[in-house]
Amino acid sequence: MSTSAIGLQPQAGDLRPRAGDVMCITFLGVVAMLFAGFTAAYFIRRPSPDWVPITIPAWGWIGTGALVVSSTLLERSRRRQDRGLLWASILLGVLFLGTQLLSWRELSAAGVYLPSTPHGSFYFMLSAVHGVHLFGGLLALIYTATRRSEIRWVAGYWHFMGLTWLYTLLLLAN
Amino acid sequence: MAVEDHSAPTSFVKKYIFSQDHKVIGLQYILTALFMAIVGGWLAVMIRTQITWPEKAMVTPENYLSLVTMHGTIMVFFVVSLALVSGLGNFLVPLMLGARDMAYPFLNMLSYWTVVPACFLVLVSFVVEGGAAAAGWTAYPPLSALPEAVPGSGLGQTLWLLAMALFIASFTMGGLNYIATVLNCRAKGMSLMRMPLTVWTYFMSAVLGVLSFPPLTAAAIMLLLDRHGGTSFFLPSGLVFNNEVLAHEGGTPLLFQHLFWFLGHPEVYVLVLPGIGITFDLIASFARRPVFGYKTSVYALWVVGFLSMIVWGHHMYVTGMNPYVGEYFSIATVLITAPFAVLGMNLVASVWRSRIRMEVPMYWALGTVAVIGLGGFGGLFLATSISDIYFHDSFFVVGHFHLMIGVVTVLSTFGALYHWFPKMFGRVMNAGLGKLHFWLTYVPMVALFFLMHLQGMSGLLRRYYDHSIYEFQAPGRELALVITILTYAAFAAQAIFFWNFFYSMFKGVKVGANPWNATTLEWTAPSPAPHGNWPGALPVVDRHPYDYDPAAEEDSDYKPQGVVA
Amino acid sequence: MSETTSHPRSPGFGIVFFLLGIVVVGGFGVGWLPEVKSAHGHGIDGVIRYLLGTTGALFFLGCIVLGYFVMKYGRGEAQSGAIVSNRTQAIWAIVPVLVMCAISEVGVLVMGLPVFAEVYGEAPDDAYEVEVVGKQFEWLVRYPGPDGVFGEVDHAKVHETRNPLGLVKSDPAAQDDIVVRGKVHIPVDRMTVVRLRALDVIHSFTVPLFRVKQDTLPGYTAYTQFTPEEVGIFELACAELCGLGHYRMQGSVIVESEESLKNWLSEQEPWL
Amino acid sequence: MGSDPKCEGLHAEKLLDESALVGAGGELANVFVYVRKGLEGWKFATPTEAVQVTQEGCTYVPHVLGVRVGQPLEIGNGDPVSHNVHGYAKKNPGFNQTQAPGAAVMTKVFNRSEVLVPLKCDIHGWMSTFVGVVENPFFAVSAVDGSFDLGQLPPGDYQIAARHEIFGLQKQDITITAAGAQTIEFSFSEE
Repeated sequence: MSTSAIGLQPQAGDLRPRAGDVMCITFLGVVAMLFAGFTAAYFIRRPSPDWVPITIPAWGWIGTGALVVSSTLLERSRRRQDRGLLWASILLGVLFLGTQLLSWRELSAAGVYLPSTPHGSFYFMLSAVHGVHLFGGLLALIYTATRRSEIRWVAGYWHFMGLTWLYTLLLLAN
Repeated sequence: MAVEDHSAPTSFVKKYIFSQDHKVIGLQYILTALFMAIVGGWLAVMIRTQITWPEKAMVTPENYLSLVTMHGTIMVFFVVSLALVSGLGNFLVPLMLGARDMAYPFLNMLSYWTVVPACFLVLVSFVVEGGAAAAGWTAYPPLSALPEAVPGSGLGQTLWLLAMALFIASFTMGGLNYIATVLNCRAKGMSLMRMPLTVWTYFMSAVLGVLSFPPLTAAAIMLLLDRHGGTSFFLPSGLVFNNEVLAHEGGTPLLFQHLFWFLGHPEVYVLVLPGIGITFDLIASFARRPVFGYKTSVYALWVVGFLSMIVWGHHMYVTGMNPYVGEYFSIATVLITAPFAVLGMNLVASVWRSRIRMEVPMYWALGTVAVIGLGGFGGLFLATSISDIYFHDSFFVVGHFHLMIGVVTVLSTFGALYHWFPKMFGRVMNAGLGKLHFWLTYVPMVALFFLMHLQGMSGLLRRYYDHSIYEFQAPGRELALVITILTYAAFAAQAIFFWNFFYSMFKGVKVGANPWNATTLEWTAPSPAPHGNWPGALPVVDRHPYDYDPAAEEDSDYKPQGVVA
Repeated sequence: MSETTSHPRSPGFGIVFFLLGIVVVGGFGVGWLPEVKSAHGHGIDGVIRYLLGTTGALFFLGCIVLGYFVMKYGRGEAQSGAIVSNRTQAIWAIVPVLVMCAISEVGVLVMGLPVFAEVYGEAPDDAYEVEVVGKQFEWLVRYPGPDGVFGEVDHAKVHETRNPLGLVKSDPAAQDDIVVRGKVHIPVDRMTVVRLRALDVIHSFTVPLFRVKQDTLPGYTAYTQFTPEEVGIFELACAELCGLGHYRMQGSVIVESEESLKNWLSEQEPWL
Repeated sequence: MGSDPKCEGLHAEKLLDESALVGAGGELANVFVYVRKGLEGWKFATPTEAVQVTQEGCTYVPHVLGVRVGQPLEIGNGDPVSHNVHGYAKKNPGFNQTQAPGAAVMTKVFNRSEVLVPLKCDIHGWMSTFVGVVENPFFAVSAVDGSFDLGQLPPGDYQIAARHEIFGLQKQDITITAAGAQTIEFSFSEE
């Protein structure tokens, strides 16, 4: 069975994206589906009679600002291979988690706890779920910073986390 | 070429326990699944015994509900998914693609070791105070949310939710790995349309699983908060227990059902599609002819995949969902029979003008084709919303889903194990015992689940601890004894497989790299395949996967898909 | 081509598929459906029999073809002409798509829609009203009483034995409401609209002989309607898993003539 | 009682609803009376013998009973029908187990005082009994004629509480002197 020379050049439809890109995009799809599930739940749950809207805590918006700055710093550090900026964006990420806890305290100070109103429960839950995923991203960032490994995908994930948080706030705000 | 090459393991622990080799991880999954299959099977035996002789009251009603719930959960998530999707998938996909290993071996190992604690939690939940979860494998609130409603909804349900969270994490890691491996690590010259159908179905199943599980994670988080955080996502106002109204208000149980079944339906396709893919490959190898309609089958798989994401509502026709929405789901669901019919026809047509070698795997493959037909057509009765009014929550449903995600998956898993056993261990399983095991499993299983359709027709309702109270259920109960005896027979017959599987592992007849003269890439690797699958260079693909010719001379009627340079 | 014995052959395996086809068609043919006692039930049975006929025929055909193939090509003779062009494979693929789409959509739309209108359509205004409330492990049935209006209900007032539905005393409409455990009295040959609620978990109001099944959700009022065609007592059961007494929620639907229903109602004294 | 023919068969005549047994002169039975405050300093030996409650004729006998913290409560099933004992305890862990006819006696121990833990049967909705779990031995259940006796209370200031499953809780402060027996009166009204 000699190796016939026919057909050795790549076939049509032989697309071969980098494994890392596939993993990153698919995982972003997974996280998107998770927040899609929560969005569906939010819209189905809203029209019920006991809906008492809450105002989004100020710390929530401040946190969003911190994330946006962190993303831009990360993007610049990726382009300029500048590791100082990378650590700055990681610091802002940690600050963001701090603002989340402050927004929770702000809410509970206003008497809104997890079970008290559905809108409040959604805010607590979504910020908690987003916080967990963001914390995962933070670990990945620290891993890439210390190991100097490929940052493309972690940056993509980090920007996606920023967008998700913005999306969540806009969803909860109206 | 795996993205992260890992050197050959040295220590025993690295080689067998915390191994990153897809073949070892595949075997670990299969062995875990076989153990959980014994547990799940034993639960089935107890359920059947209780239903057939209710007056003996072998178990109490709340334990019976735990049996039913855990039988469903274990079989769907911890047996079929582990054995067929994760176990065989991990073993076959890199070998069939001509890759050294999965794209991310460490992530692959992590996914196995995430599912082990989940299995542990499931087993522990039996002995926990209040017993295992008892709100059905679908865990509908408010039954699953309130410990007052059923004892199993106390600690048992919490453990169930944690086990599910771990399983979803593991399945997502595995799914991502499959997608990355299929898209990136194929052999040179193997385009997407030259992949064996088994790999196509694992790819489809990974995509479906990865995209449909997150809404269930959302529902599980909200259910956990409803149970312990005092929120009311799913719990409406006015729930009365012990003359007191609970302090929940505003939630709707339908929300959970929507989120659950958004996963539920794609999940059953995640389980059944690899079974169909394996059946295609087995038939091609043993009928010595190319698969009929490879392209149409791949397109049919895409259509099934897409449709399966938009039809979840057919589980909720009578649950208070708006009937007009139900009618949309009915129209969409019955469309799935079209691509399935294409797959069924291609399976049958792949035997046309062939030259069948009735080896043991071929018994299982042909048996599976018939069951795909029977199970598939049974679905039409439940897809049409009008006939579902009568059949919902009856034994017709039990018979249908058992045939599809029970029998089709189990038959194709056994067929695959008999077929690829030589590649795993370099030995072949005893053919005589294999055929005996086939007859003693196939006949009882298909018969008993078909009889369940008739029980459902006559009005027997499901998840009943004792049917004898009702007069309209009497005709259905007459079949209960026959079904239970067949269940015992099928359960006992598995001993033959276990003996054959573990005996042949060490004492089976030694065989070479390609005992069945098959064409797909894994048969170009030595058996048992070493670390990195091919000692030398990777094979190069220069043709489609099923280059058989039934007109040619008996022993040279095939051209391997790829050749090791 | 010489019969090489090196590979196991068993054309006889095809008989399995003939047997399977016969057993399945025979099994369904015996007719396990219980008789129908409601108007829309005939429509539902019609759809079921239509599906049985079509899918049964297709399955039988599939079994015969597969069985024939295995017997014919199981003897191991060389075959030529097995490999066909992609075009023929594509054309062959269109056949099952058209056949299945036709069968299934006809089943859902042509056969199904008239029944859909009966089951979910607008009820005539002379329809008889009764309310059935599912609770853990029994059915509570409420009749509106002479004023024809269901009284107000407050779940905070529910007490197992003294006020199972939580009727509000101050509401005049509730004064004449009649509450009975497990017995649904309805008139024959007149459409009954059943208001369905639940107190604790999801139950499902099902009367198999009427082909009726509707889940009762807590916090939501569902409706189901049907027209009984025969006088008699029919068993009512719960179809949705609702806890350890799920199998015992037995009730009965008593269909009687108009005047005997009136007498029965007049004998009952209101709950409050 | 109609929903389970086996239960109905056990009784010749119609059963009285024991939740509100009121005598001719308005005497209220089944009221659980206990010393709520005033015995904090005292330590009492926990009795080891068990308090019995049985399910006979598809009803719990007795309808209201008292048990000490740490004292075993034995629940038996004397019926030809299986019941399931559903303890709706809040401070103590709840439980819900089926007891088949002739099954072994179920023993439960409550570790925290909780007055009126309802025990119900999910299969027979009308069956219920109420267990008062207290720390001290000075408790009683009012008889059919409305009378009760709290036993030898040492002199001192106490708060006596009376709890009924429907008419709620009433508390009264009282000072016991060494002079001798004193009576205390509770009156309940349907709100």
